[in-house]
Amino acid sequence: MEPVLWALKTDKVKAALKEEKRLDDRALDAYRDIEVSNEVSKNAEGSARVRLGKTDVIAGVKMILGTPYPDSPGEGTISVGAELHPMAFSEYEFGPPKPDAIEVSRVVDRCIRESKTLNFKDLCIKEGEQIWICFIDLYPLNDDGNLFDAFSIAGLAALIDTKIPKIEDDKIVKGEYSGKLKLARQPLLSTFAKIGNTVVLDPTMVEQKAQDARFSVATTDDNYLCAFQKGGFGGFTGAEIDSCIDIATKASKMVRKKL
Amino acid sequence: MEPVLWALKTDKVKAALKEEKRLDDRALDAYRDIEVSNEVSKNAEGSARVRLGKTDVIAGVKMILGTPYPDSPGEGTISVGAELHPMAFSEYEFGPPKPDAIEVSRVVDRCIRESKTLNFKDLCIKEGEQIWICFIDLYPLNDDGNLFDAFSIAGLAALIDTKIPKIEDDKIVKGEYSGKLKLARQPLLSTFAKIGNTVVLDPTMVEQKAQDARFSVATTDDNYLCAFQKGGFGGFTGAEIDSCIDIATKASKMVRKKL
Amino acid sequence: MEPVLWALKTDKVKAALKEEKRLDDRALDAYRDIEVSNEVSKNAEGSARVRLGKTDVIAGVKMILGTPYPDSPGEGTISVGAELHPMAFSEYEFGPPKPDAIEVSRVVDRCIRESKTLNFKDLCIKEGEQIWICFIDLYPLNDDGNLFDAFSIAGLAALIDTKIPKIEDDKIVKGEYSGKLKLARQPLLSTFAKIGNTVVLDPTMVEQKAQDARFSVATTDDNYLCAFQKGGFGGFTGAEIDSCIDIATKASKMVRKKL
Amino acid sequence: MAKKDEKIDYVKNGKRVDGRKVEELRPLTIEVGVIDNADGSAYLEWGQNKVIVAVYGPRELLPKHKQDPRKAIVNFQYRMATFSVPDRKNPRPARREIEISKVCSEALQRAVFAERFPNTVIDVFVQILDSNAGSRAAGLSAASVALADAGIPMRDLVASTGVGKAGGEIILDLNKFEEDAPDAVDIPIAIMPRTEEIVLLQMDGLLTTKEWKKCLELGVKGCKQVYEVQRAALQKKYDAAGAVKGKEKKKEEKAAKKEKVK
Amino acid sequence: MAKKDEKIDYVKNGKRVDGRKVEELRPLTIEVGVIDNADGSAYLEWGQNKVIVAVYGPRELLPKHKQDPRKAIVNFQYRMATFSVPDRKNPRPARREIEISKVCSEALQRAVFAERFPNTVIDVFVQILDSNAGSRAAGLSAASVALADAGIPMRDLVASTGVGKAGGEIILDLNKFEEDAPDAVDIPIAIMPRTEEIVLLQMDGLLTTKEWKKCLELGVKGCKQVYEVQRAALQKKYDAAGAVKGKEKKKEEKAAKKEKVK
Amino acid sequence: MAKKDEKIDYVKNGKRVDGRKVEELRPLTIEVGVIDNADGSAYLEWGQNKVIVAVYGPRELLPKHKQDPRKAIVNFQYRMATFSVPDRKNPRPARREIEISKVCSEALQRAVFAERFPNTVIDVFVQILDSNAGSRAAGLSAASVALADAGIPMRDLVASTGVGKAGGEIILDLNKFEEDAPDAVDIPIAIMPRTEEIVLLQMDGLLTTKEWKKCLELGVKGCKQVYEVQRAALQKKYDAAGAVKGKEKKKEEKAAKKEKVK
Repeated sequence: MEPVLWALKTDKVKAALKEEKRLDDRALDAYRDIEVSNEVSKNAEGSARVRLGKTDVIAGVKMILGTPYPDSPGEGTISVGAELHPMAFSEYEFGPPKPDAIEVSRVVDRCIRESKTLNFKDLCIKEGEQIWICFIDLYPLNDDGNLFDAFSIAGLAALIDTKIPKIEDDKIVKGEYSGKLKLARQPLLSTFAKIGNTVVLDPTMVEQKAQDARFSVATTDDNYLCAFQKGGFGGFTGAEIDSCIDIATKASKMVRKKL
Repeated sequence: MEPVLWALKTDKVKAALKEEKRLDDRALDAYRDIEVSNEVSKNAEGSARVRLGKTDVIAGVKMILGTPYPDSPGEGTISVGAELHPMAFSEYEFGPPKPDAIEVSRVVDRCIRESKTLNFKDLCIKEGEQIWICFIDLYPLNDDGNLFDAFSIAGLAALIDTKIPKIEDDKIVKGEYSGKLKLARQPLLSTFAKIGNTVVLDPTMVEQKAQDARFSVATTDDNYLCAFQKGGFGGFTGAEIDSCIDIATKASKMVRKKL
Repeated sequence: MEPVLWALKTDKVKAALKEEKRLDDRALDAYRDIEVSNEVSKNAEGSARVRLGKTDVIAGVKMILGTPYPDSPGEGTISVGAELHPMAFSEYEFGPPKPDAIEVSRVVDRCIRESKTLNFKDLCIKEGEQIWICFIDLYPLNDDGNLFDAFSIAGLAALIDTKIPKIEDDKIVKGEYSGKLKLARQPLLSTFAKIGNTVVLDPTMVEQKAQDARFSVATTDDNYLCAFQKGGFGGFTGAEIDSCIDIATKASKMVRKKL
Repeated sequence: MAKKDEKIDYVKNGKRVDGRKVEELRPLTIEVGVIDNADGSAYLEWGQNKVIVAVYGPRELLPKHKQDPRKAIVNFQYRMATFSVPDRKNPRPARREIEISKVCSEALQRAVFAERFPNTVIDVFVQILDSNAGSRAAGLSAASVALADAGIPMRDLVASTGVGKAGGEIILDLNKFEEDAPDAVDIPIAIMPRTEEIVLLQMDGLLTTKEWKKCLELGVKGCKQVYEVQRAALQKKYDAAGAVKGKEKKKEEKAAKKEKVK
Repeated sequence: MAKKDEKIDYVKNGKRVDGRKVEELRPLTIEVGVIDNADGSAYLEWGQNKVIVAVYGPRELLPKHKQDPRKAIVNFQYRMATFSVPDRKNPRPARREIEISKVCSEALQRAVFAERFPNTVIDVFVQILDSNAGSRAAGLSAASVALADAGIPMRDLVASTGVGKAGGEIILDLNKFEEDAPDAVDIPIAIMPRTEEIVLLQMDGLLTTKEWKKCLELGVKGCKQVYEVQRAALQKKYDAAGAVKGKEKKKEEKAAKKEKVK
Repeated sequence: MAKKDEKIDYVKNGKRVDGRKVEELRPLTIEVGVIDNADGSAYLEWGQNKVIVAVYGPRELLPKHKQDPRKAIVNFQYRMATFSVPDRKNPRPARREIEISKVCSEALQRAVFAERFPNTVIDVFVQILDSNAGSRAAGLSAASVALADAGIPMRDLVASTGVGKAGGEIILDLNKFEEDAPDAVDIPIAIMPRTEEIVLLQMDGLLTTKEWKKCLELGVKGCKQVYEVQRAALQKKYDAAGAVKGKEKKKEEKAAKKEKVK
């Protein structure tokens, strides 16, 4: 879409928000409809497809054998990657990961890693020698805004779906599994767009284009905050941050029911 | 050369072909003159230089020690690489391999690999631990068309020339050899250009520029077909493919006499 | 700075040199003021900051465990890298190392390596298994000309400052050291710019812009020559080279006093 | 793997190891119009293979020096998701993916009336979500449906399948198990079904000329089965050709308008 | 490392392991105008962290298609010297460095009157020479001083610090030892002190909402301490606001002139 | 390798290990005009070294912002075939190849009347097919012959050789065995023989000033021997200077014409 057309559309978003209205008639603190399904790929140890309104993403988990880092010989690890595939939006391009893709994958990574959702000691097979590396890869199929939350939901759903391959003689036995991956908690991101002086949950693409700043907060099912990420050119007041935290805590409970 | 000049030249090619004539007076199913020599490089385990008309290429083989893939512990392997060096033609550039270079190297690779010319078990030195990787690298010196066949001939000639380094204490003894590389058969590509409704063997550069589609067929000295590759924007009829196979079978027999 | 402004400035340089004068009133064979300090980084095993007039650079040494090359199982090694960081000069850019950065780092590398300043056998911890790799990384903070010599001085100063980490159970003990790195001699580069028919030591940026050719000579404190590098588009006579060698031998003695 | 040494009957009593007949495709379904942002799109399942395709364009090709003033360039980009294969695939495009993208671009170029959209690119993004032998035929077959969905005027759809040999038997649409036979030969083929013109053909393995003739015949048959599924999928979305034609017309008008502006 | 299993008192008798109070920053000094070629620059030491920053611009952004006709783009580039960390860092920019560069660029963009310099870029090169927790706050705090030194007109300085939790205690400006606590939570925060507007905020670890409120309060206090050091450093170099204003004016005149030329 | 510990006589009774005298080059042959598509080309064998060089240009340098309105840029690109060394070389250009390309480009730039062809590039592609010490001197010597073959007007040919020390002896044109001496010093040098101006000079190893003076003298002698071979090769192809001049003239006319068009 041309910049000029985006400008017309974002003007509409801003005009509506002055009356606390969104173009799709959602409440300011409401998510779009969410659908979660698994079975995206049999070759994956776990996978999920998430539709968040018209935003559509997939996540897949591969459990790969590796050797531990010297400074944590008894721990496996995770790796989160996101590719902003040009299939999903006309402004994306192939090539080495750009800052946008790096940011979202690192935020989803921290949301899972630092919430201690996975016990990295469980991912150690043989201390100092063999561990699991849990690769979580994220792709958009259609981006209509808020990839942060869509990726976060899909990543968690894929982890919930993940089976651990069976091992014999230090090698993976293809197609056989020794059980499910254990998750200690369920962290989820909730992302807000600040447009003028209004803050809305789960922005669409046009709301994203209209936004001055972005704020994401990750909450867990046991009521912890586990990640923040502020982005965009504008700033937030402390009160706005607190309000985002409140809304995120409630909204993520609704999302978790879909998993 | 300017696009305009190419257009003038390709028009000539097409006009001549309407009368079943080629600009260099060859028969439609004839190769240009072929010269094969070895001794391109003493540092190579095997090497060859092939002149196909004005097309001039070199191939070199390096036998390198490696470790086997986990799923084929008793097998060595090959690797074919081609670089479209700007020395050979004004349209080539340095940089990461482009699709053209990748395609031709992969076709030559399959032609050798899938014809089982090399017994990969022969390339295993110690099961699960040490193997030979046979690197075949291809460079054009002057490209006047049909690098596919020139590379294929040079690659095979270099393999025929290849000596296996002597090993002591798991290391290569520089300059000493334990024998020649064994080849089970001799696969060779024959490449055709379809220009309008005429199909010609061994296209020159200007014929390549005039072509609508390309078809390569690899045949062996024991009368197998071992690889096909269709390229270019146009299509072939089944009858045309069959005719190419017939011509390739005969023509490659002539080429093999030069080796 | 615009090319036009550089042209004006380089004209001044050339005009002054016709009367054997430099814009900063230095003698043709004199260095600018040199200041050397250490303690740039506690995380480095050795570091140094060197100011050569307004040129300002840092060097840091990291001692890293590695495995030896098969053909020198009893020897450690060094690796010199230089990044022409855009912080230092408006014409530099981030990205893969360009020929300029590669040249200067390789010349500093050879100056240290080939002068046998470090005994690579001292850097072997366990023959065939574990060695020290001594990484010397060079960054400009402000480039006002003659990075070659500034980097050379900083690299040597950082090596003089370098402590060898303590090893237990084949691993580095963070923050503890087993002694200082031993240096057999002190090699230093001296770089000359030929502008018209005049040759000057330690060119400033504007002198570099005015230069026809560049010549660097490395001398040691025990009176060896250990590296040459001619650069730039022009040429030198044998007599000019000899004169450079004489000046370098004297000038580097002065520089060594600062270390 | 151990199986390689035993004698396997790849066809026994007319049935293959997975129960299929010699001339039978694995189950194949295509859904049209699945990506909202794209100009055309399709989702395809073929055995275990799962493929999604988005088409964007014709749109101006940038940088300009890559433009062809005589035609649109079809840019088919085949990529595998990291988790679509048994071992995780490195996210960077492999040489295999680059070669497949090239030959499939060329195959589709033949089918599209590219000369109507000079200086443009038609991007065809093909993402393999899951795979089990035959993903390039799956991607190419889905892509031509997505092109039609985008209203790109075409000479014909491109229908593709695998065909080949396993255990001495000439069979259609090999699955991974069959492709791993010691004597396996795999032949991806694509045709424009109306004229049977071959627009993609690759082969590797050891094959006699006689075997090839059987493969060709069987491959063409297979492509025609794929064609039926493609047409049914398009039919299902659009009330016959009407809607397609409408979209096609729109594109051409758009192109015409652009030319006037210049 | 072994210490992780013992019980450590991260705050004992009001003192932290390095002797600091809960609300105390590590020693912080800033020097202005240290890089001759740059339009503005600053050198900062903060505990073991050593950072140098150079600002170039506003200057024309190339290639042109990246220009924004409505504003200057602030391009903050955070890089660590290979020897600034315990294990040697690969010289290529890591994903961490790219993310930090992005969020800090956005934080500074808010502070700068970017709309006065359309089509330009303001490059802010941040080199970490030595590090020990908190290098991004150090880089960002130094960068806004360097921007002021370059005479770039700004709404306010951006002041940044770390704040967080270790051993259950909410503390300001965590050092590496505290950051390695088993329950550590690290929160880089940056504000424009006059309005307390938050322009950078990241967090990871497990925190209750109540803990967060304490962190926010403490973080804002910390930023204001940083602000004092920033202002003192600028004051020291320039005879109060006079010199800065002069430079600012010059930039604007330069910009105005450029516009006329067009 | 074991030999390093024994005492080797690198010169014994006036003869070196390979039978050469101290001032003797390895066998050197040059053939002109070997690449049909190129504007100029040469093939050189020098001991075990085998080098092929193609020259394209002067041709317009793209992208335009790299053009120099005052002169042609000589772009010497030195690359080694993967199989030209004992261990296979990675196909990506190594740092060594990039440095050699830079210093040789600069050496040739001096020899060419580059100012006659503004905004253009003269590409000199140098491919090492086999190597055994001295490949850069081989490449550079072949390149200036190829430039002459392309009709590029030159001040003089550039003649290059190695010279240096092994086992305490100053010798010309070291081979690999000599280069591996424990005290080896290798000095690639290139001159324009008519004026003896030094256009390429590198050195590493430990050398006294006195030894250097001997090396310089010997190196210049060696370059002049190379020069004779270069001239003979050109002579052989062209009926003396006539043909060269003709081509030169053509180039200049072409350049003049281009200028008029502008």
